[in-house]
Amino acid sequence: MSETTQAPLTTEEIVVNLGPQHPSTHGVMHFVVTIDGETIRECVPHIGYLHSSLEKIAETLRYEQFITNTDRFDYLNGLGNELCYVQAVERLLGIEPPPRTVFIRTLMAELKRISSHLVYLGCYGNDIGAMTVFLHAFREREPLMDMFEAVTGGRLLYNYLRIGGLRNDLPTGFTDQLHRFLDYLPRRLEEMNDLLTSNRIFIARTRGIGILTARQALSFGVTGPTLRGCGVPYDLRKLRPYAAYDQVEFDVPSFPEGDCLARHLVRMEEMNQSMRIIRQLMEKMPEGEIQADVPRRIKPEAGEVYERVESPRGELGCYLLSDGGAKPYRMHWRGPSFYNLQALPVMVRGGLLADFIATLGSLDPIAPDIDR
Amino acid sequence: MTDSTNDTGLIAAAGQDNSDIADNLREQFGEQIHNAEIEDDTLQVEVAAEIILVVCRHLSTEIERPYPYLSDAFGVDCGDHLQVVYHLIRSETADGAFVRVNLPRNEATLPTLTALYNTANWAEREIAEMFGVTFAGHPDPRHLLLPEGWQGYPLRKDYQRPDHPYLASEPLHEDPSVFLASGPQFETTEE
Amino acid sequence: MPDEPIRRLARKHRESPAGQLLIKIVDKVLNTGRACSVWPLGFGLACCAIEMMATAASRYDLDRFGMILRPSPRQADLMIVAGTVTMKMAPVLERLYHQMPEPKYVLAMGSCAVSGGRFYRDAYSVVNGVDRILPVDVYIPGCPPRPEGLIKGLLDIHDIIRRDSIADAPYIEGQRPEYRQYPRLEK
Amino acid sequence: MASTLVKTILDVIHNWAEGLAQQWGIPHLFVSIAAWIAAFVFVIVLVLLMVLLAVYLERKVSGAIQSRLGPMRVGPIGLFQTPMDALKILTKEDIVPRDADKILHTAGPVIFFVTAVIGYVVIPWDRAAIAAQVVDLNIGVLFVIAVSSIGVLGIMAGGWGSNNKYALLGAMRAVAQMVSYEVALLLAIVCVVMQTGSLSLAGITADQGGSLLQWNLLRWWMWPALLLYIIASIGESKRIPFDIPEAESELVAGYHTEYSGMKFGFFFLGEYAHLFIIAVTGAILFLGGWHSPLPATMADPIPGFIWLMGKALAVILIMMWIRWTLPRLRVDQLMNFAWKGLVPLGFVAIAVTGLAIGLGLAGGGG
Repeated sequence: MSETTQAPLTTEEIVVNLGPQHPSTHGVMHFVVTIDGETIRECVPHIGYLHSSLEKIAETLRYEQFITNTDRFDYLNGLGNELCYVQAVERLLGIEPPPRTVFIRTLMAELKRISSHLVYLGCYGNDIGAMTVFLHAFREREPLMDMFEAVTGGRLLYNYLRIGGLRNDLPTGFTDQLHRFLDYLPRRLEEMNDLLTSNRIFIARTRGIGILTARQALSFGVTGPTLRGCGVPYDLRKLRPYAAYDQVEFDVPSFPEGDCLARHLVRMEEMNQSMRIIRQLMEKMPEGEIQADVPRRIKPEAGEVYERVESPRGELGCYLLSDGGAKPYRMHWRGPSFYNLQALPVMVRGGLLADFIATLGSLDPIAPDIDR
Repeated sequence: MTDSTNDTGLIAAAGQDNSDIADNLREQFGEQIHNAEIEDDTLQVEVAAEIILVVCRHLSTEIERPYPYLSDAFGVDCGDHLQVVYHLIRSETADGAFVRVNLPRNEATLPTLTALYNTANWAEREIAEMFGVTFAGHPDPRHLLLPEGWQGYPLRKDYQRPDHPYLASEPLHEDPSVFLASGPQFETTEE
Repeated sequence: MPDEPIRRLARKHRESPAGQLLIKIVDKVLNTGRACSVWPLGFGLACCAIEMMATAASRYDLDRFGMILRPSPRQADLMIVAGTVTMKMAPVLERLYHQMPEPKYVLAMGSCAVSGGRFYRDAYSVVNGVDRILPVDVYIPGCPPRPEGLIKGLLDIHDIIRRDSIADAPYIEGQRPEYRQYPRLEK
Repeated sequence: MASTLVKTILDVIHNWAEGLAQQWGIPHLFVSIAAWIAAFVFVIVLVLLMVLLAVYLERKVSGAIQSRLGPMRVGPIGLFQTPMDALKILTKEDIVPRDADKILHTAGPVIFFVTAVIGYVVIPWDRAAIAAQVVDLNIGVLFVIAVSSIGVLGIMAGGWGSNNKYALLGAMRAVAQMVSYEVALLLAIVCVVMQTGSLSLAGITADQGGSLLQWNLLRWWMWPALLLYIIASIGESKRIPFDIPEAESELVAGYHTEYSGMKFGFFFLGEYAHLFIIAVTGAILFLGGWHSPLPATMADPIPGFIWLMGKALAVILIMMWIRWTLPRLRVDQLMNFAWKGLVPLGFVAIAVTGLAIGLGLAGGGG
């Protein structure tokens, strides 16, 4: 029997530039993807297209002036960022905000988490190809926007929290509005689950795709729903309770699979948990002042503080260094997406181009959160 | 929902305090450790640049309750010197440890921690371009956030904004035809 | 341009009354077509992108005005610069603009795109207004503007298109207006 | 009746041209060519009208599903939106990328559009007595499929000629997909051919005449073939869940990423022309063609071609409904589905039809 030697079929690898302008990059990111046919050999993220030098700007603004800029870090979690910053300054000053303030802050942060996850849901639907989910998720988000507008005056970026307090109390009629929304949203989420999560095509597109093991996730500094989708119930709200999270009961959903579906399910479940938290907060909401006594000129003593909160994307850290002046000497933000995105090349290697989009979408990155 | 913390290969040991870790560090490294202490269950260590790799390896693998993961790293311009701060964490309790290194302004060089933590890759690239710290042995020492060919280290205190037409303050237009959309009421509502 | 012969003809006869009438009719038809179907390039940069998406979504619904967000610049008529333009993004933005077919329009959405917004004074990496890179037709202030604001800006784009006349012929080969020389980022 | 009118017009043109030819001594060949051109113009006008309607419907249907309004501003309830889009696209600058293959870049959309349109010549729009059919080929159904599959060449030419990686990837995907789904589509058609015993679309329509019960839709042994046809036709027309050649979130706009102006318009129109011919073919194969669903004893005031268009629109609406509901498959899942799911289903469908014919239930093609 004669052996015929056959040269292995060689194919040429092509390098595809995804972004900076690309429909599914969730802002402006740039990925240089080397593909062989449709299989991804390598992926190199390039970031910084939205680096707006906020950390430098912080050094030129007074503490109370910078609150408005915190919204711009992760624009889907404006109130969460403000919460993180304000808590950091308060710790630096040694101020304890009144209990009602703490409750309202927690409430708003949780509402913002729902809103952020709804945007994730819509964009993820779009990434997977279900256009209708995108529009429905944005429709569901509009009542939330109305509430934010009623409370803070802004739709997306707020400047609502103050050092030691809030700009204003909850408006009249807000409770009704909130309860209407809390009655309305679970039904719509169920509809979304029918439309997307339980769809066989969706499951086929996400199950076993973009797998990240718990060990890898932790070593890449991945946090938030992405880490909880790897089975690690790491949630700062539970582990190091801040604001009013020690006074409410909630579960930290986590799924051990580490794939896109697990991350999706974590986010869907987190919306339910957020609603649970909001209900409890509304029940226990104390009456009283909303502003603590704060010196007219905010000048913390020299010192530093590193405040961490759980943003919808993961662990948001704010480092403040004060030299005793009215302006921060150095401010640094730990954007959760910055570290989450680092794990992307590991997750997509060997997958198909379509899996790349699915995986990127499931990380839910936000460009200014990465670039700051 | 499952609690699979043990997947991480770590045993949670809640209830212990961290006070022994600072003593342990002082014992182990002696003079090269400056200022190791515990503040609200957070470890604060300041180490010499030469032993940063050893200390981090020690903290993340060799002690009884290690801090195995690097959560964040950033630089600070302290005026006469630069400081690089590493934030190490435990995943079960989210306890943190801050490891600081002081570096001279003009010749700031540190060994890279990328072999130890995947997280260090981008964090170090960011510190490098923002503060001008060189990370020896970094696998990918390109610019991260700034365009290629950027001059200067923006987060240093003595940094001057580049003189670039994009950043100029005076308006470019002589007589622009500007349309301003204003008011909450528009002729756009269909229903 | 496919309508280049018409433009030449219109320029030639714009003095005569019959020519003027004809130009008026052709203008009316073409401008209605263009104004009624402005396809924006789906190009979100920062916070404003979310508001742009909200505008395209169910409550505000850009499709009412015949606007579909196109993913490819080749098929877009309007670039909505929604967000902060950084030094790193500027060359990309410029290239995208040149990839769009004439006639094309630019809408600067939000204070960052209008003037650099809150990054105007102290930022070292933010372009102080997209009009330093591209010729902007409509500016919408706000941080971010409300969807109603964006829709108003888009309707202003319609007005600009309706004022265009074929006799002005800005697109005739060789007579394309040189846009102001915009400075380029030195490599 | 409009269809007779069309026929008359065609005849008049033909006669006039023939007379002219005799007078001037032009060879007969040219007259035939002229007649063909006239027929082609008729088809193109028809197709364009249907395409405009389909595009408008697409936007309205998607709006309804997504709780939006869709086009509202141009004309009553936005009816003139699509003509306006066409007008705008006509006057847009036509960009050919610097490194593109200029000939292929131009040929792509032309081939795609023309092949999508040619198939219409064999469609029987109305009853045979009126013969509102440009030409009655005895292998009509094969002709439709064969011609429309040449469209793949246009996609490939465009994708390759654009010198853009997204376009190339999209074109590759399109070729792989359309070739695979054509197999399934043909298997479904084989069942119908077994049932009716004719490859001519007029013949297939005639077989389903008489009453509603004669429609292939209501013959239970045709149901596997019907299912197969619906799925394969969605795949063939590259719509969600099978729209991977132009998957927006992956490939920007797929094979037409680099197309602007009228060339993009040709791709756009071609896509809907393709969609429409698949729907019309489906209506002929399974929904009785131009036959009215009313009992034969009732007087039917509606002309046959309206019935056919209505049925085709119903098929299109179902396809739109699916498009705006489902997510998109991945490229390997798509191919697996075609070869491991649809092709076996096709053989089952053929077996079932054969069995029914053997048992004497079905016509067996006489």
